[in-house]
Amino acid sequence: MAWQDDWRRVRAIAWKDLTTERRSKAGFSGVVAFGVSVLVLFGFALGPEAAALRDAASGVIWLTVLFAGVLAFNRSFQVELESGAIETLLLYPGPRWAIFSGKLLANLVFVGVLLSIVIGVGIVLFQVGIPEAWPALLGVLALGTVGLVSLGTFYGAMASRSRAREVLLPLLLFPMLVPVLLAAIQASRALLGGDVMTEAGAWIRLLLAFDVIFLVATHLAFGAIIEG
Amino acid sequence: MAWQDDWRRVRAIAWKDLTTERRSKAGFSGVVAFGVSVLVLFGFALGPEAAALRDAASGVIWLTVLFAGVLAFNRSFQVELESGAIETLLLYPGPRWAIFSGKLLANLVFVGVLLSIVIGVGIVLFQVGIPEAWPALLGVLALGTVGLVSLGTFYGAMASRSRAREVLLPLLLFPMLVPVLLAAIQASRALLGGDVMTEAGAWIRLLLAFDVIFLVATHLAFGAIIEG
Amino acid sequence: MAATTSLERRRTLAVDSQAVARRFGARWVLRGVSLSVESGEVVGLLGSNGSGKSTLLRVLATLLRPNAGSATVGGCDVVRDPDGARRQLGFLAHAPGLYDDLTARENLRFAADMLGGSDRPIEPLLDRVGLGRAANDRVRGFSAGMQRRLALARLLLASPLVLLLDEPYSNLDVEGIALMNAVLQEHVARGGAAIVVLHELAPASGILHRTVTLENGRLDAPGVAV
Amino acid sequence: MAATTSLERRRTLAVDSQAVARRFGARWVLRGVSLSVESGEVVGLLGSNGSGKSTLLRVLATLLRPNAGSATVGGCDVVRDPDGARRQLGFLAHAPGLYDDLTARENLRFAADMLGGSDRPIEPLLDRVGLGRAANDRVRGFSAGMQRRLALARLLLASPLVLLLDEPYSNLDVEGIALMNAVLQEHVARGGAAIVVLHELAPASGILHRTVTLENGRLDAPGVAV
Amino acid sequence: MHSIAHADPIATPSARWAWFGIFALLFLVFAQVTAVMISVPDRDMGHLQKIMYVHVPAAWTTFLAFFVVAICSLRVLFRGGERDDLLAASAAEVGAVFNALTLALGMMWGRPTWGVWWTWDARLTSTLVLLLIFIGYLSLRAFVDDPERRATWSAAVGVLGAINVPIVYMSVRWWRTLHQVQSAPSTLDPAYTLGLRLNAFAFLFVLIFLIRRRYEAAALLRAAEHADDARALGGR
Ligand code: HEM
Ligand SMILES: Nc1ncnc2c1ncn2[C@@H]1O[C@H](COP(=O)(O)OP(=O)(O)OP(=O)(O)O)[C@@H](O)[C@H]1O
Ligand SMILES: Nc1ncnc2c1ncn2[C@@H]1O[C@H](COP(=O)(O)OP(=O)(O)OP(=O)(O)O)[C@@H](O)[C@H]1O
Ligand SMILES: [Mg+2]
Ligand SMILES: [Mg+2]
Repeated sequence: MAWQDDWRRVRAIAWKDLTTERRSKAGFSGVVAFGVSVLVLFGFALGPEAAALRDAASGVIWLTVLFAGVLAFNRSFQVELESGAIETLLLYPGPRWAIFSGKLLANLVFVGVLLSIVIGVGIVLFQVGIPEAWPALLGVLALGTVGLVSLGTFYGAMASRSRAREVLLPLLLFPMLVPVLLAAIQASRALLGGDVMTEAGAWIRLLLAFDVIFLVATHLAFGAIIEG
Repeated sequence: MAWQDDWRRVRAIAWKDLTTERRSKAGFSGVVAFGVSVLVLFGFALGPEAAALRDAASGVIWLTVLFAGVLAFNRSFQVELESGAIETLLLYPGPRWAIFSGKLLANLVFVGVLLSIVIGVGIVLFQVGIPEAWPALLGVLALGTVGLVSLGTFYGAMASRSRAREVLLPLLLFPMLVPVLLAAIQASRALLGGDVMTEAGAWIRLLLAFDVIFLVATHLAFGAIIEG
Repeated sequence: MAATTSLERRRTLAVDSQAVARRFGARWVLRGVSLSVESGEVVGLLGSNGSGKSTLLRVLATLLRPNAGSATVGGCDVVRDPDGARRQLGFLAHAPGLYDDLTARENLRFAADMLGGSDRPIEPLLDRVGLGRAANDRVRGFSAGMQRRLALARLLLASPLVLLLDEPYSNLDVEGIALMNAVLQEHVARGGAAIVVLHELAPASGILHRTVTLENGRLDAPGVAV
Repeated sequence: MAATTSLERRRTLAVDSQAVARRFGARWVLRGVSLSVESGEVVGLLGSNGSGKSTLLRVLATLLRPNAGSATVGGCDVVRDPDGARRQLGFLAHAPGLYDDLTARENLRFAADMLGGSDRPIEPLLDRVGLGRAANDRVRGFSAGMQRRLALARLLLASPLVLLLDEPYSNLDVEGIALMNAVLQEHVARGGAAIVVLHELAPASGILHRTVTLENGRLDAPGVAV
Repeated sequence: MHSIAHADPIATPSARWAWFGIFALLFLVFAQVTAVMISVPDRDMGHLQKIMYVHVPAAWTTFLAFFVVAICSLRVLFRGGERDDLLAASAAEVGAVFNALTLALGMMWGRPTWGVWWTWDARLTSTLVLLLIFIGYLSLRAFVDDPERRATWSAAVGVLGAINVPIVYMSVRWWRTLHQVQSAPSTLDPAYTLGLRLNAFAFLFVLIFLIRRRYEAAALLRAAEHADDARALGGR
C-alpha cells in the first residue's frame, strides 16, 4: 500500500520531468546539438592528427556527456523553482527519497539517450572502431551513467536552492566525479583498445563500487538537504 | 547631452552586473574553481603523457574559458529574468545598444579576470613555457576574449528570452565561435611554439577582423532581438 | 493513525503554535507567536507589509523551521512529524507553484498522484474553478487569476483539516472571490479550520470567525471578533 | 476626411488606442480595443480573469506589439516611436521587476541612472513609501508588500504623463493603499492620466473618473461613470 | 562578554590550550631540527630528501583532518548539532590548508627530482581533487546563509567528499605511478623513520591546536548570535 503510493510518486515525477523536457521543444534536441558542438570543438582544439584524436576519443566523449549532463541536472530542479513549485512539491506527503528517485529516473533516461547519440557521433568523428567486447562496453557506459547521474541529480538539488546555482553545481560536482569519470574513461579506453576484461575488469569493479556507494548515500542524504 | 545619458546607462548596467556578481559571494570564485576542475578533468581525460598535454594546452585553456564563460553569459541575463526585471529594463528610455554595451562591459571584466587565472593554472598544470613573444600572446588573449564575450553576451540575451535557455545558449554560441576559437587557439599555439609573428600574424589579423565584425553586428542587432 | 477518517473525531486543536520564533539573519521576524485555531474556525491574519504573516504560514506549513517554540497542525508537530502535518494541511502561497509546461489537467493529475491515492476525478474540479475550457492549455499562457484558480483546484484535490491561505483573493475577479468563499464555507461545514492572510476584510466578510493582527513579531489582540 | 482633426485630437489624448488586437497562438485575446484617456483622467480597467487586461497594458507599454490596430501614448505611437512612448509612461506590472541582490537604495539609484538625468534625491522617496529603515537591506528578503512599495518608489523617480498600473493594490496593507491613492491624486493634479487594472473598486473609490470593462476581447460600456 | 563565554564552556579559550599551542610549536621545531640533523643525505636526492619531513606529515594530517570532517558530518546528519557542525567546518578549513601545503611542498620537491612541477600522476591529481572538493565544501558554507541549512548541506557534501580520502590513499596501489608507494618502516632507513615519526606527531599537535582555535572562533561568533537571540526574544 505505502510502497505503491511511493512508486506512483516516483513515476509521476519522472513522467512530469520528461514531459516538461519534451515540451520545451529546444530541450532535448538542444542538449544533443550542444553535445555535438562540443565534440566538434574538441576535434578542432586537439589538432588534426587522427591518431591523437583516436587516443583522446573516450576521454572526449565522457567529458562531452558530462558537460551536456550538467545542463540537464541544472534544469531538473530549476523547473521546480519557477513560480514556487518546489514548495508545493515539498508539501506533498510521502518520503523525500521518492522525489529524488523520480528526478533520478528522469535524468537517467535523459542522459542515457544523450550518451548513445554522442557516442554515435563520436565514433564517426573520431574514427573509433567498435570492439569485440561491445557488450562489456555497454556495461561500462551504463555504470558510468549511473554514477554521473546520481551525483549530478543530488548536487543539482542542492545547487538549485542556493544562490549562484549555475556555478555551484559544477563546482561541487566536477571534483567528485573525477574518480568515476576516470574509471569510466580508462575502462572504455581499454575496451576500445581491444583489451578483453583484464585491465578493464579492475576499472569496472571500481565503477560498480562507486555506483553503489553514491546511490545509497545520495538517497539517504537527500531528505536532509531538501528540507532545510 | 544624449551621449552622456547613454554612457551613464552603460556604466549603471555594468556596475549593477558586477555588483550582483560580487554579492553572490561564491559567484566569481566559484567560476574560477570550476575552471580549475575543468582543467584537471582535461588533464585526466587526455592521458598522462606530458608531450601530448603540452600540445593540447592552448586548446584546452581556450575551451575551459569558453565553458566557464558560458556560465557568466547565462547568468548575465538570467538576473534580469528573476521577478520580471527584464521588462522594467526594457521600459527605460534610451537606445537599446546601451543595454548591450553595459552587459558586454561587465562580461569583459569578468571573463578577462577568469582567463588570467585559468592561464596561470594551466601554465603550471600543463607545463607550458612562457614564450619570448609574450606581449603578442597577451594581444591574442585580449582579441579572443572580445570575440568570445561579444558573441556570448549577444546569444545570452537571445537565449534568456526563450525557454530552455541554458541549452539554447551553447547551442547557438558554440558553432558561431568555432572560427574565433580556432584562430585564437592556433595563434596561441604558434606563439607558444616560439613562432614570432609569422604564422601567428595571419591568425591575429583574422581574429581582429572577427572582433570588429561581431562587435558592430551585435550592437546593431541587439535592439531587434531584445524587443520581440 | 486514522488521520483521514473523521474530522469530527478531533476535539483537539487544529492548529496550535506555542511561542514560535523565527529570524532571518540577525532580524527576528516572529518573536514568540502563540495562536490556536479550533476545528471549524476561520481566523483572519492581519498585519502590515513585512510583519511576518507569510513567514508564520510557512512555519506552520513545515516549509520553514522555527528557531524557537513549537507548532502542531492536526496534532502533528511540524518539526518532529512533518509528514503527518503535511497530510493534514493545504497551503495556498503567493506564488501558484504550477508547472508552466504542463496543461491545467496535467498539473492536477500530477498533484493527485503526489497526494497518493487521491482518486477524485479532475474534470469536475476544473469546471468548478472555471477552467473547463482551458483544461488542455499549458499554464504558461495563463493570466494571473487563472493560475490562482488552478492552484485553488489543486487544494480541492485533498480534503485537509487545515487550510493556510496567503492572500487568497488577490488576482481573483468577483466571481473568483465568490468561488473562494464557497470553498471556505464548505471546508468549515466539514469541520475544517483555516488561517487566511488578508489586508482587507471586505472580500471575506461573513466568513471569518475572528481576526488576529501580527505586529512587531507578536500577535496583538488575539480573539477580537469580527 | 477628418484625418487632421483626429490627429489633432490624438495629440491631446494621453492614451489613444485604436482597434488594438492581439493574439497568442491562434487565440485572439484583444479583438479591437479602442480606448482614449485624456490628461487628468483616471480610468479603471475591469474584467474577469484572463480577459486580457494585462495584455492591453503591455501593448500600451510597448512590451507587446499589437497584431492589428495602433496605439499612442502621449502622442507617440507605441510601435513606430517606442522610445518616445517610454519617456511618457510609467508601468507597474504584476511582478515588481527588482534586483534581488541589490539593496532598496541601489535599486532606485540604478533606475535613476537608467532614466537618464533624473536627479531626484532617493532618500525622501524611500521614506515616503515606508522603506526608510530597510534602505540598505537587499531586496531578496523583502516581503511581497515591501517589494511592491519599492516598485512604487521607482515609479515616482520620473514624472511621466501616463501611469499604467496592473492591480496596484494587491499585497499592500491599508497604509500602502492610502499611499498609492495619494500618489495617484498628485499625478492627476499635475495633469497626468492613468489606467488602473482592478478587480474591486473599493480601494480606489474616489479616485477613478470612469471604468471600462474588458470582455471577450472587447471593451463593454465605455464611459460608464463611477 | 561574560555571558557569551558562558554560553558554550567547551569553546572558551583557556590558558591550557594556549600552553598546548606553545608546546606544539616547540615540539615542531625540535622534531624538524632532530630529523634534519640525524638523517644522512639520500643516495639519489641528497639534502632534497629533507622536504619529506614536512611533505609527508602534512599529507597525513590532511587525511586526518578530513576524517574528522567525515565523522562530525555523519553526526550532524543523524543527530543534528551545532558543535559538530562547527567542528567539521574548522577541520575542513585547517585540512584544506594542510592539503594545499602538501601540494605546494610536493611540487617544490618534484621540480628538482622529477624535473617537472606537475605530472598527471594519480596520487598528485587525486590530492588536487581532494583540495578542490573541500574548496567546494567551504564555498558552499560561504554562501548558504541559513545556519541549519548550511549545517545539513555541508554535512552531506562533507561525507561524500571524505569518501575520496581512502581513494587518494589507495590510489598509489591501484594505479602504478611515478609517486612513491607507501613504504613500511622496514624498507626505510631507521633514521628516516624516527625523523618522520617525530614530525608526524609534531604536525598532529599543530593540527589539533589549529582546529581548536578555528573552533573557538566559530563558537564565539555563534555564541554572540545566540546572545543576541536571547535579547531579541526576551526584550519587550
Ligand atoms: C604535487 C606533488 C605531490 C603530491 C600532491 C604528493 C602527495 C602525497 C600524499 C597525499 C602523500 C601521503 C600518502 C601516503 O602516506 O600514503 C604523500 C606521501 C609521500 N610523498 Fe608525495 N606528493 C607529491 C610529490 C612528491 C615528490 C616529488 C616526492 C619525492 C620524490 C614525494 C615523496 C613522498 C613520500 C616519500 C611519501 C611518503 C610515502 C610513505 O612512505 O608512505 N612526493 N605524497
Ligand atoms: N528569505 C528571507 N530572507 C530574509 N528576510 C526575509 C525572508 N523572508 C522574509 N523576510 C523578512 O521577513 C519579514 C516578514 O516577511 P513576510 O513575507 O512574512 O511578511 P508579510 O507579513 O507576509 O508581508 P506582506 O504583507 O508584504 O506579504 C520581512 O521584513 C522580510 O524582509
Ligand atoms: N504569453 C502568453 N502566451 C499565451 N497566452 C497568453 C500569454 N499571455 C496571456 N495569454 C492569454 O491571454 C489571456 C489574457 O491574459 P491576461 O494576462 O491579459 O489576463 P488578465 O485580464 O490580466 O487576467 P487576470 O485578471 O487574471 O490577471 C489569457 O487567456 C491568457 O491565457
Ligand atoms: Mg506575505
Ligand atoms: Mg493580469
